Amino acid sequence: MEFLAAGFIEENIVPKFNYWVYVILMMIGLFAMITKNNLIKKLIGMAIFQTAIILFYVSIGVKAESGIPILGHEQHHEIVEEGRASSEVIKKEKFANPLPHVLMLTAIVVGVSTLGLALAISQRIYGSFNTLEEDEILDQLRPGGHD
Amino acid sequence: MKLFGFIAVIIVGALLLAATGDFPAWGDAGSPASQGQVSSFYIEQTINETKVPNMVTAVLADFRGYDTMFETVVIFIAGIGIIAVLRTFGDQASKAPDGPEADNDSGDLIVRTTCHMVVPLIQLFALYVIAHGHHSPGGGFQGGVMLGASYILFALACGLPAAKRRMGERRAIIIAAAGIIIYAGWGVACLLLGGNFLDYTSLDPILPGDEQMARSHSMLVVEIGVAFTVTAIMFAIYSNLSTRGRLEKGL
Amino acid sequence: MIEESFLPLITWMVSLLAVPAILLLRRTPNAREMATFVAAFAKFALVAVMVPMILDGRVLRFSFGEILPGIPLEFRVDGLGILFALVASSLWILTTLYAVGYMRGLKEHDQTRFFACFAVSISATIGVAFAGNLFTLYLFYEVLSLSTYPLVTHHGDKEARSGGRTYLSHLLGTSVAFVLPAMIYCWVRSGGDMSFTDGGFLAGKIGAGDGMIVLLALTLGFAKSGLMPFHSWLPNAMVAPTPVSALLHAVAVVKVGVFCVIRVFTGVFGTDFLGELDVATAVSWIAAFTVITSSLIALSQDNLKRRLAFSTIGQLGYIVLGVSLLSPLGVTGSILHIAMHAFGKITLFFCAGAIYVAMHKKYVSELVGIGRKMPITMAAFAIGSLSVIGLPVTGGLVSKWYLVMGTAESGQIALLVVFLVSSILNACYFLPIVYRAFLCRPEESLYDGGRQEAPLACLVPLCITAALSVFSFFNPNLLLKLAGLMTGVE
Amino acid sequence: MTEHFSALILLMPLFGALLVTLLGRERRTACWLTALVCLAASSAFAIGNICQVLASKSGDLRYRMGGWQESAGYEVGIELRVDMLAALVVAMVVLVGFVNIIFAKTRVGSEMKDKVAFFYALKQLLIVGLCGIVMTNDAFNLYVLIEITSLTSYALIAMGNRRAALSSFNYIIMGTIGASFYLLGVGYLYIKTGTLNIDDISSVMQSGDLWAHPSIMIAFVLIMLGIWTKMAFFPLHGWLPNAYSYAPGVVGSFMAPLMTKVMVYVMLRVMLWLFGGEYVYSSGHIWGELIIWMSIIAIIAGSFLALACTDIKKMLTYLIVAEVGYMVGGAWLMDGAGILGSMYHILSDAAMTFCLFLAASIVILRTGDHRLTAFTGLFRSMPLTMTGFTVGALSMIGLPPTCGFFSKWYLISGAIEVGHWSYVAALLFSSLVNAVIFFRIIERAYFGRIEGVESLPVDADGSPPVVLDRVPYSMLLPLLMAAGSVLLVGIYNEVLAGWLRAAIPSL
Repeated sequence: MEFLAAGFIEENIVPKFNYWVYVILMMIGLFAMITKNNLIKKLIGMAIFQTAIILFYVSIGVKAESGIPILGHEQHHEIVEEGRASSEVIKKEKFANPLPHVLMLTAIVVGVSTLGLALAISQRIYGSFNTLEEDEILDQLRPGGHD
Repeated sequence: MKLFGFIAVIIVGALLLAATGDFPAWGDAGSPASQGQVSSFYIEQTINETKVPNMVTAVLADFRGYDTMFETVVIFIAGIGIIAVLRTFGDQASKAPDGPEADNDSGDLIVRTTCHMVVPLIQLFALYVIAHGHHSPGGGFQGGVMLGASYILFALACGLPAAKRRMGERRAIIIAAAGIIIYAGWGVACLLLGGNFLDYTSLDPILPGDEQMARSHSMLVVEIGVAFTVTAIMFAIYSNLSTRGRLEKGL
Repeated sequence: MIEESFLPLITWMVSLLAVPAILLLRRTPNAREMATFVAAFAKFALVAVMVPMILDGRVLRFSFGEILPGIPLEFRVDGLGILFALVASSLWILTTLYAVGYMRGLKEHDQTRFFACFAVSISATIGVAFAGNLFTLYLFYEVLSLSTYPLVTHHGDKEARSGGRTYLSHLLGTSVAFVLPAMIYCWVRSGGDMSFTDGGFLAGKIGAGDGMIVLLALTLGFAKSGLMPFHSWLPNAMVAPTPVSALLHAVAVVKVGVFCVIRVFTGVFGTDFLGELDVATAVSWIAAFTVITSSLIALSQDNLKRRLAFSTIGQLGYIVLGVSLLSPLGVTGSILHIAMHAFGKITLFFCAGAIYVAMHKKYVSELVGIGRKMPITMAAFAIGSLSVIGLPVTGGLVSKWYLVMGTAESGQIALLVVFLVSSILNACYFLPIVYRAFLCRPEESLYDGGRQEAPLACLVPLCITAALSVFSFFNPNLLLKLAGLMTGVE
Repeated sequence: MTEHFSALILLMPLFGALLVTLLGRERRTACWLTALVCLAASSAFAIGNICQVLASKSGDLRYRMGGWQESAGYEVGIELRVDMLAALVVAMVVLVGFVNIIFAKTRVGSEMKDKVAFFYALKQLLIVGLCGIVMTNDAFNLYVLIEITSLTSYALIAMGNRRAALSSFNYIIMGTIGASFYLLGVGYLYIKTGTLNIDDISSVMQSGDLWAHPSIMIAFVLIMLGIWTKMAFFPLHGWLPNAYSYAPGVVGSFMAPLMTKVMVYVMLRVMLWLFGGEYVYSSGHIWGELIIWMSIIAIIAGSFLALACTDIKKMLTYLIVAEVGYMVGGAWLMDGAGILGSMYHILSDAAMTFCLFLAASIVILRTGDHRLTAFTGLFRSMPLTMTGFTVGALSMIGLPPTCGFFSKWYLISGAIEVGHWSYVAALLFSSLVNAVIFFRIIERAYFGRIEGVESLPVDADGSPPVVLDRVPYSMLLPLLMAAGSVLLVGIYNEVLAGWLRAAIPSL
């Protein structure tokens, strides 16, 4: 049993720990979004959720033993002198995949914007209900029906 | 509710983890995403096509420039959305003290003095980040956030009214809109010169250098546009959130 | 021989064109009624023009172009269609005349709306009569349901509302729940073609089990035919003003229902194919049940209009029964009965309305001795009753004769008994009214004094329809020929 | 110039939104005019786009943003792809937007007060987002655009009263979960295929024979869950009724017809083009059946919830939930006719929902009452409005020649062809419930205060005179246009269906 578990960990968790980390983070965030009563706590959950996804994407772009996807000065000069880069000069194993970074830049921006808007709306809710607890807000709304 | 949420979360988590079985391991250089044609193209050809060493910037501002334009629009929406939701126009707002004396009634002298010294440095560095995005990590978003942060810092130290005189609400909105107008307008310029939308090579006739350089220059232009929008909206979000939309004296 | 022609279109349009005229002339009632009359006469004339063409064996066709893949919106005028159109358009003239008298006599409100909806519904009726495929038929069937709703609920009081609710819920509910899926199923099965043909467009394309379900869905779904268990809208719709009841029961709505059923039997399946499938007996028994039950209920009704309504349900049962026998004679009988029953029943309704206008009486029990007060009306009532029962010298005998012949031909002895019993029941619920109206002892009579008939506008139409009933007994040739075009019976 | 139409459709409202913000909040009429002109231009381009798609041989137009040519068979940039379905849906979006701008003119001042300019800006950006969603051929770009539409709609809804703010907050939570699921699904596909272009992902999965991998299936499930949340498919519908019914009138009448419909379009796009009908339908016999049953439940539940409502707008929103069930069910019938029905229903449902929401807004405006009782006696006082409402209602019930009838026709014929009778029964059931719902209202409107008829001035023949609606033309005209479109979409269904059928990829 122990042996099996160790084998499982070795095969599925250690080499793929990035996915485990993101899934656990995501579960925390989602749980907060669904179950928390306080609106701000929901938003914190949302932030965690989105961060988890960003983590996931960025981890896709990682290559072992590669650097940032920016050409170094020497390489750049070399290419400028040659006029055109060739695959000898640029070894693609040496550079991390740039696409996930770009995508996540977008996702971060979207996340920030959503969060900002959500905070603004929760401020408005606080302004008119004087509370941020969902059940208390619903209590206030119950007798009136419409307003 | 808690139990239901817990079960739902566990199911989703299990679903997501179940898929990792056939995912590449951490850092696997041979994974389809890393090995794929698109990624290889970006790494190998960026320098040839755009003369920009920073592949992230090139992908962001050129290959996927259309995406980035909408990204800027998202920020813009967040900004005017927050104003639309939160801002209360009317008498209370205008009655707030707005004279020069408001400048002095907030904040400590040391804090204000330090702030006056630091803000220009931050702004200078922000401009560097924007301009140097082609060669090092950086670009319009990063630089714009720094610029916005410098205004926020100023508002924190010297009070919102003081900051408002330098970046009023109206001005912030105009700058934000101008940023996207620069970005999308640049794309339309390409369109008018006969290329597709955002096809920077068609701007070659009016820009120095060859077609690839035209791409490189154009990236700088759109990054500047992004920076405009981000700067203004960062500050607008701060000022609205911190005063519940009344834009009086802030925190 | 099919030929393209604009005549069906124009005939259909005439009464529709009258609608804006009626609405525009709402401030001058005389001009408004004039517009209605002009349209009515024009329509009748156009139908009359088409009759000889159809008798020549021609079929007129007009198509608006495809509205669904493979299905045009299409008019196709054949013997059955023109016969129905003839009955409807001729009776529209009379009903209009009667309606003018009735509405003005009672100083009803919203007469403009009334006449406008009247015109729309007659247009929809002609649309049904001329429909060239199942979709067109369905379309105008629905238009008719909606356009008669304001007529049924004309009084606008609580009773009218609930009557209208029953009316619409039954007619729309059944058509959406049964006809629509059955129609789409037909469309899928027939490969996108839904044009009525003499042999039926579904012939040979459907099995016995499916065929049974589709047939039942279509027959019951066209609930205007009043088959049980979807009959209860009819007595409830009696809250309508009497001209509407007359229109509903004699001309437009219920006849559209049975017309649709006949189309389903002849045009969708084809009687031969149904004979092969051997599924029509179910419909026969539903119809037979309807005939007997409704006649029994009619016996117990004191409200004259409700009694007439249940009588109508029974007579419609005859028509469905006749066509479900699948024998040429039976189908001929059914087609003839559309016309004969129309003349008879409209007379009865006109009489009921006239009695209401003149005496404000609604109940059978109040009619004792009224024959002396309103002799002409009650004489017409007697003729109408004879026609509906199927006694000489009225047209009802002719159609009933064919129906009975058809039953005999198909060898259904049990159904013959149904005809016999129901005829006796018919006599039981009509003849006592006539008898007591004229022949009661003077001291029983509820009326005294001299004659007091309804206004002329009410009286003239009912005399004409009574005369038509008698005339059609002596000279049913035209109707027979038109029916014969469909069934081959000379 | 003509080849840029698809880009220009987007750019017009984008620049319109920027101009409106620059104009500032004082110049209301100028803002309105700007929005009107930009959307009119956009509509013109959208119609031109339809013509171009019709004229093109392949039936789908490609537009490469930034002019990036593909490299070794892969798109490196972002590509727009406009086939007939996309062209029609885009045209629907901008036309509804255009008409709604006209409608908003008189209303927006009182509902938005000082924020008129922001309303016009956000609304045009919402249109940009919707058009972008429909036309893009890039899975990630789709996510960004979905977020654009979501953010604008959060803000627009929250501009209403305090209940609207709360509904908007719930919408944010649900919407973010939905969009994040979609993003995760795209990430899973990216890991396996290394590309983001929808056609390329599809061809990599085809050539690499990735179908059997569990991660592809899970990616599919995630994307579907995300999209269903966004379109309010039944158990995930919780956010929709409150959000749309408490939103300001001019906002609700615009978002209700478009948002869910565009998401249904996305679902079709994902099913038929990203994963391909072969994968979705063949491996999915179990889940296909399951989803049709879910849509049946959605239809029935939506209908019942609508029946129980006394608030007119809420009732309409529950009907949207039912209509979403129609479309999801139709798309999963695994049959060309069902898919066609689903596609056609996108257009027809938009037309009729738009019509009904406009009518409801006018009624609420005039009577100040948002319950069904508001309709009492309205046929006399507002005949034109009620005519528009009745047309929409008949379409919801499904009577010819309105478009609702024909979409039911296609959906039912699809279900009959594959023998899914329970779905047919659900459609008919919902028709009947809709009939009850709407005739209840129409009856009320038709009879209403019949006791009070005498008190009104009376004509020569005893009928009260026709009173005009006393509604500004800028509101009446859009309603009549919407009602007209209900009829037009219905009458020309054969043409539309023919165009759409050409867009369906072979299964």
